Amino acid sequence: MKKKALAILMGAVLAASTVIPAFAAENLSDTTEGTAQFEGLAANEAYDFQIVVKSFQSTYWQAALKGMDQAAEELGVTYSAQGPASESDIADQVNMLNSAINGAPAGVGLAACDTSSVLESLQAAVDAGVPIVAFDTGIADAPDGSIVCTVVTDNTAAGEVAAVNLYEAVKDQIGDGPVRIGEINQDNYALNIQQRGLGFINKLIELAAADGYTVAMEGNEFYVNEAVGAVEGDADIILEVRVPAQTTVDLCSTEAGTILDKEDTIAVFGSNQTAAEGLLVANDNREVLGDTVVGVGFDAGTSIKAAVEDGTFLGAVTQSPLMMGYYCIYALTAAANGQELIDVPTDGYWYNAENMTDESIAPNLYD
Amino acid sequence: MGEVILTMSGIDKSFPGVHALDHVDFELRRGEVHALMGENGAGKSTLMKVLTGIYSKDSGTITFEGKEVEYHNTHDAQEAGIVIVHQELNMVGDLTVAQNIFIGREFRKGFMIDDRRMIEESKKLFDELHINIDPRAKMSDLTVGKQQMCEIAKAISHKAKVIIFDEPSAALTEKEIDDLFAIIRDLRSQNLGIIYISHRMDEIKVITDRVTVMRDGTYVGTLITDECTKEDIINMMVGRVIYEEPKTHSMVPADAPVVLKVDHLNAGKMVQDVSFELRKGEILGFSGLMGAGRTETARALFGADPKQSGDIYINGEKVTINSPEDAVKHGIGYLSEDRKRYGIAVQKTITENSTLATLKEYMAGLFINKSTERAVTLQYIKELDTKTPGPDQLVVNLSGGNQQKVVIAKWLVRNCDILIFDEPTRGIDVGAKNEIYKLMNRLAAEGKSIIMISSEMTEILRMSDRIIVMCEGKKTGEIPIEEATQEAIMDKATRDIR
Amino acid sequence: MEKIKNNPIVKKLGFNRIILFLILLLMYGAFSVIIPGFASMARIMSILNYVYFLGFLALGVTFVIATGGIDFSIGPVMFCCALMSGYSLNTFGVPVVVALLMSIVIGMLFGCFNGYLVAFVGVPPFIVSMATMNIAKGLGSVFTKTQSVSWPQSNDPSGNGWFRNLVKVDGIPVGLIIFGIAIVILFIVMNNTRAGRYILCLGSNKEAVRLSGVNVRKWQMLAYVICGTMAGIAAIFFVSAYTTVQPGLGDTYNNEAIASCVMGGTSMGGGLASIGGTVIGVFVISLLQEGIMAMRMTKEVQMIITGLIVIVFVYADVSARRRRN
Amino acid sequence: MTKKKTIFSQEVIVAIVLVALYLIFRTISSDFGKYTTFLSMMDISYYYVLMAIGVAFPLITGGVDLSIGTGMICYALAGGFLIRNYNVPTGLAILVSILFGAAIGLCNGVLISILGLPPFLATLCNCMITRGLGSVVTGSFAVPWPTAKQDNGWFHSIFKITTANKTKIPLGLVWIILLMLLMQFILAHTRFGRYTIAIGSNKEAAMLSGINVRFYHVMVYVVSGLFAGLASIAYAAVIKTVQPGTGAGMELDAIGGAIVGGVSASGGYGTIYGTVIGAYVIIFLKQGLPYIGFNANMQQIITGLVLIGAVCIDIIKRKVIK
Repeated sequence: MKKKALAILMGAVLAASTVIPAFAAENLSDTTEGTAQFEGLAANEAYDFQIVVKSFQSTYWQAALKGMDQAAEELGVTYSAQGPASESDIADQVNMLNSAINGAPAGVGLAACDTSSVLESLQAAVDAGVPIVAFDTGIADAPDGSIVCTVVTDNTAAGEVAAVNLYEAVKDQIGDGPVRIGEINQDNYALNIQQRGLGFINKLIELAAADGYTVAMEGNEFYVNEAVGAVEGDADIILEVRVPAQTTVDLCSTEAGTILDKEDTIAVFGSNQTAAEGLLVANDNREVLGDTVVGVGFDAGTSIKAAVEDGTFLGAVTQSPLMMGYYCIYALTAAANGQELIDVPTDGYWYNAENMTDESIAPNLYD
Repeated sequence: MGEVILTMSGIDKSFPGVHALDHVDFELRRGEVHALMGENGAGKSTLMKVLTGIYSKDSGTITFEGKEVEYHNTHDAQEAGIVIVHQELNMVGDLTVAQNIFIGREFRKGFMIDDRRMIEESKKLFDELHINIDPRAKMSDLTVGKQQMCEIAKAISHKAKVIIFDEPSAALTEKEIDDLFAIIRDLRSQNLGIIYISHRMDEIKVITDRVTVMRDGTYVGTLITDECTKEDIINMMVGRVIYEEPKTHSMVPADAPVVLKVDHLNAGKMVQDVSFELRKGEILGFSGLMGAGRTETARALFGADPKQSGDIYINGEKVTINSPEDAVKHGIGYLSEDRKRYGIAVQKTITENSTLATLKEYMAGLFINKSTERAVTLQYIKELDTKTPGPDQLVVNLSGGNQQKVVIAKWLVRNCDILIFDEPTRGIDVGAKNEIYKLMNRLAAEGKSIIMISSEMTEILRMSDRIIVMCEGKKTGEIPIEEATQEAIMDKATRDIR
Repeated sequence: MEKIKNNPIVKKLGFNRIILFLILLLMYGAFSVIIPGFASMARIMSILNYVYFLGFLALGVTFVIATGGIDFSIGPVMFCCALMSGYSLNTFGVPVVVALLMSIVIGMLFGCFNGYLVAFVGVPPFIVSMATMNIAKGLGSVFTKTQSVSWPQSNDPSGNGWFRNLVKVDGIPVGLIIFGIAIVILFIVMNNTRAGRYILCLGSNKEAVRLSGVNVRKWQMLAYVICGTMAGIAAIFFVSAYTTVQPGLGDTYNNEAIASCVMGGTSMGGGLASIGGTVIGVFVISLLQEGIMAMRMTKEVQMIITGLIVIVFVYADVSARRRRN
Repeated sequence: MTKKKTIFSQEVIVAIVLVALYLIFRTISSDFGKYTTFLSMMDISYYYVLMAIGVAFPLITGGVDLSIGTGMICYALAGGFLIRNYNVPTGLAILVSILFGAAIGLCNGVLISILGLPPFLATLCNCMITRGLGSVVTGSFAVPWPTAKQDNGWFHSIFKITTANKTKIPLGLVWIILLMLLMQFILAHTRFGRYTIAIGSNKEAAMLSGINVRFYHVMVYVVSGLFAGLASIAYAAVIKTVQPGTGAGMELDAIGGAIVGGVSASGGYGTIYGTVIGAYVIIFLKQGLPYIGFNANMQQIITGLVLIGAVCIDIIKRKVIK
């Protein structure tokens, strides 16, 4: 019963996603071309796919698997998913990928923890003739012919959306003396976090410059050095980026706390589920978000959704894990059928208390 | 003397390699102090451990108050009214005196342990015993003697019907012994049965009513103390075993050179200004009570423990010994009193243990030359008559005496000229003991110099060419064997103890 | 049963180790039957990737456990070595050979640090491990500015990828040769040199060895140095197989290394160690890992099974020794 | 003699260090002194401190419990899973989490005390097993516990309540102090505590005194597991979403806290108040160093050095007293 309801909902989403602009603020990517290639797709046989995800730790992946379930049911294929204990267990994931390829499935869907360590395995996949669909994270230097299709959200764009919305909300406060905008990134080595973080930073600098404001960077060296257009010394906006020692919620919350405690802080962005949850944990005691400080989150999950709902967060950006999972299976099936594929950029959505129940958004907001 | 309270008959117990008890009989009446005598390794302690449930017997029966019993642990035995004052101290060092005395049967108020009452009760106990110990003191801060008194107090505090004293006097001063005897007499008058294990013949005559003698794990006989002489008891104890002839005079030639000279050695509280000389071919006995500082002196000399001051001369030359490494380099070997802790690696083979001090000599380049190593081990197995299936046997599988031989072999392989034997026959059965004595005499005759630390008076008198007596960390006497008597030694050994 | 146990050859090899080896074969057989195509070269290569680095870690820690100590900082130390040397390679442009040596030297230095604290200062090994674990993670992060480090691919245009040939040349597992040589060397060190003898004996009874005039501190420290050095070498094999290391990680490999060591018959109490047993243990864990994944179960199942196997083997060991005493 | 010892006891030194750390952080960073910072620090501290109190008992017996970190996550996952997927009342789920902890503790105890496995190994195995179990139970998925605003989220108020005028009170600290006093009382004034020390100091003597050492040795690990169970509730209340595969390494912070707080690494001595103070030192370092501008990663190095330093002080002190 539930499944049927979901199926109907999914259909609506798919229909909607082809017409509704991807982002509330700006249409950053066009999905129509990518999804069009799957129209009328049917599996030639009951394929069995192997999916290797980054981990099952965050509920993000649960949403992705839900999308896969849906697609698998529609197409009459099967899949099984594996993932290491945490997104940092690179070696385990490489082993899983190798094991998956060695099992000679009809195709492998891969969300790589680390893009360079899987290259050798991808070569092995080419040799074994196993098509790979990269989802969630694109793999830049993949050997020719290994990745048949990439189903990803543009992380830079997603970070930019956060910057646009955040800037809109606080720009009135800028100008009278320096103000501080914070960003919590759970690490500075994962490609998607880097892209997201820098997307946010660079967009914010760009927007500020357009209004004649200057931005100075503080905090984590990597992001400070990679930022484009920041100034040294006095500036209208101080953009402070903090990265915890380990990717855990409690350490993220400490870093978030140090930013929230500063008097001149006007806004903070948590760039993934862990960072945003850490931000919320820090805010539990300070209760400044939604009051004197604008908070922006990323992804979904029970506590982030609740925060957006009650106005603690101005809003958040969600990638569409459900879509990603869904199209991943479609792409795998099409590849197994022998179809040539083009990449499928999936949408990222800006959501807030108003639009989070919209049918284009709601299915992507996993618990 | 009242009726019989406890009978043990036909008790048999074997350990791997040792037949510890061979159908032993024993009987105890109410209101008597019954001495249990025998050489070390005769099986007294084992018998008592069987009685109190620490060991389970292989066969035989124990009848207590008319009922056949078998205890599976000390707790059962205590509940029934049989308590033991152990030879080894069984104290929890991190707890206080009162906590130790009442451990396992704390007074309680609800869930809470009533420490105050325990302290009061301990005080009462100590008052009865006329000893001055603060029940709140931490056990590990007390001297060995005081700890022993606590152990006794603990045993008495059980509402016991039978109390076993396992060599209680070894670490006590004369005064403390007198107090102890007063307590024992008091207990006797309360119609308790008391088993008293001791080596001290004088004490036996003073305090006990009957004497049971054991030898080599067998029951020899029971005598009424008043009706027998010391000699009767000794004869029963020694029996047919032929010991090395006791020394009546020094075997060391008058012109034998001094190989080791220790000058004003100081190391902690237990070694205060100790000086002595050791001559070539001499067996120098170190006598004294438990905790007199003999082992500490040996360890400081050997570099095992740090020393504050003092000079050591070997063959007339001053040497620096700051670690066992230095000592071994200078040809000193040390057989520890506690073999299992300091002497051997029990999970390793005889070969590995034998060459531990000399491994460098058995190297072919980077590698151990296992065949020469094995050859030398075999040689010493033969020479010392070590009973083992082969050199690859794990030491843990050997009996105490043979383990001791492995340690000796280690130093003989090293060709040490000065050997320190610290309680060389502790925990070794009688036959093996005699072999060790023979071996020591042979080594001395070959020109090795031996320092022998022993708590057994007979051993000291039998083996030494000269005797040094220590008391409370100081050297209190030096007696040539010709003049040595038990009394003379005892006098000096207790000289500083008030 | 008793007869088999007392057979001299069985005794020499160790009954438990033979059982473990049989389990290994049985597991391989079972996986091959259950999973179609499991018995393929590609699978073996994949298993070997794990065997190499885990093997070096486990062999190293065998020496420490033989002394009666423990070192569970090896995983993070391995990562720290790979991070610092890899970062130097990528950022400062040091030659690959230097980077490889650097990795080994850093591991060795960690070993010296641990060994010194344990042997000379007298800090319990458990605490030293805990501290070093934090230090290794922190140092790796600080040095690389919390960047993950990707070592060059084999076809890297700079030509820096040649070190991968240490592991695999054209699908031939040459790493096995190096691993084999290391096993032989460490076996000899453990059983035929003074270092091994003293390490084993001091694990059995440190005081007795000290009172035999042996400088036990030196040899005890050496065990930790060997362990650290092996972690440095493990780092090379890790990056050869898995390319990328991230800062702040590595803990999981401690447990697996110690587990393989212990199921191979090395006693936690010290004094007994088996290089051969450790190697079998490493293969068991690596095979289990591959098999579990091939059965499309997650890593967690492997952890549970590994935990249970270790409990069973240690219990067998403990109860056998108890019966003997 | 005894007085001298108390003055220089590790507990006192560590308490001074704790205050000094607080003052230093406060002086350097004005934000650190804020009440909200304090609240956050307390939030994070609860589960570490609870684990530390529990693990102090195995440490005092000369053992260790490495299974508490992954265990805590496993229990939190199990409880949250019941609430989320089976609509189990929160109270019952909490009870399940705590009892799950006690059960794993019992398992550790049996392996160590009855079967004679070395504590390090037995608990290491259970560390791996609980880590795996947590993932297997939940199918490897993260489990969110109810939020404070949800009906079944009342358990958050165990640790923190908001008064009418919106002030937040770290109620958890009260529980921690009460539990600390309770466990200190149990350690010092009940048979269980007494025998815990006795086992750590001289197990043989304890056995010969007729104590059922096996039973008490098992119970020591049950207590440790029980506290890991309690910690799991604190974790769920603060972090809210529990991720499988995490938790490894947390036990080391808890154990480190106990050791820094004066629990002897070889057993026989330790206090619960020392443990709690020590755990707070570790937490202060973890939480405070980012405030004074330290690179987050330096914090790990410093924690490591502090740990060695604490033990070295103890070693040197013992040498001096001798």
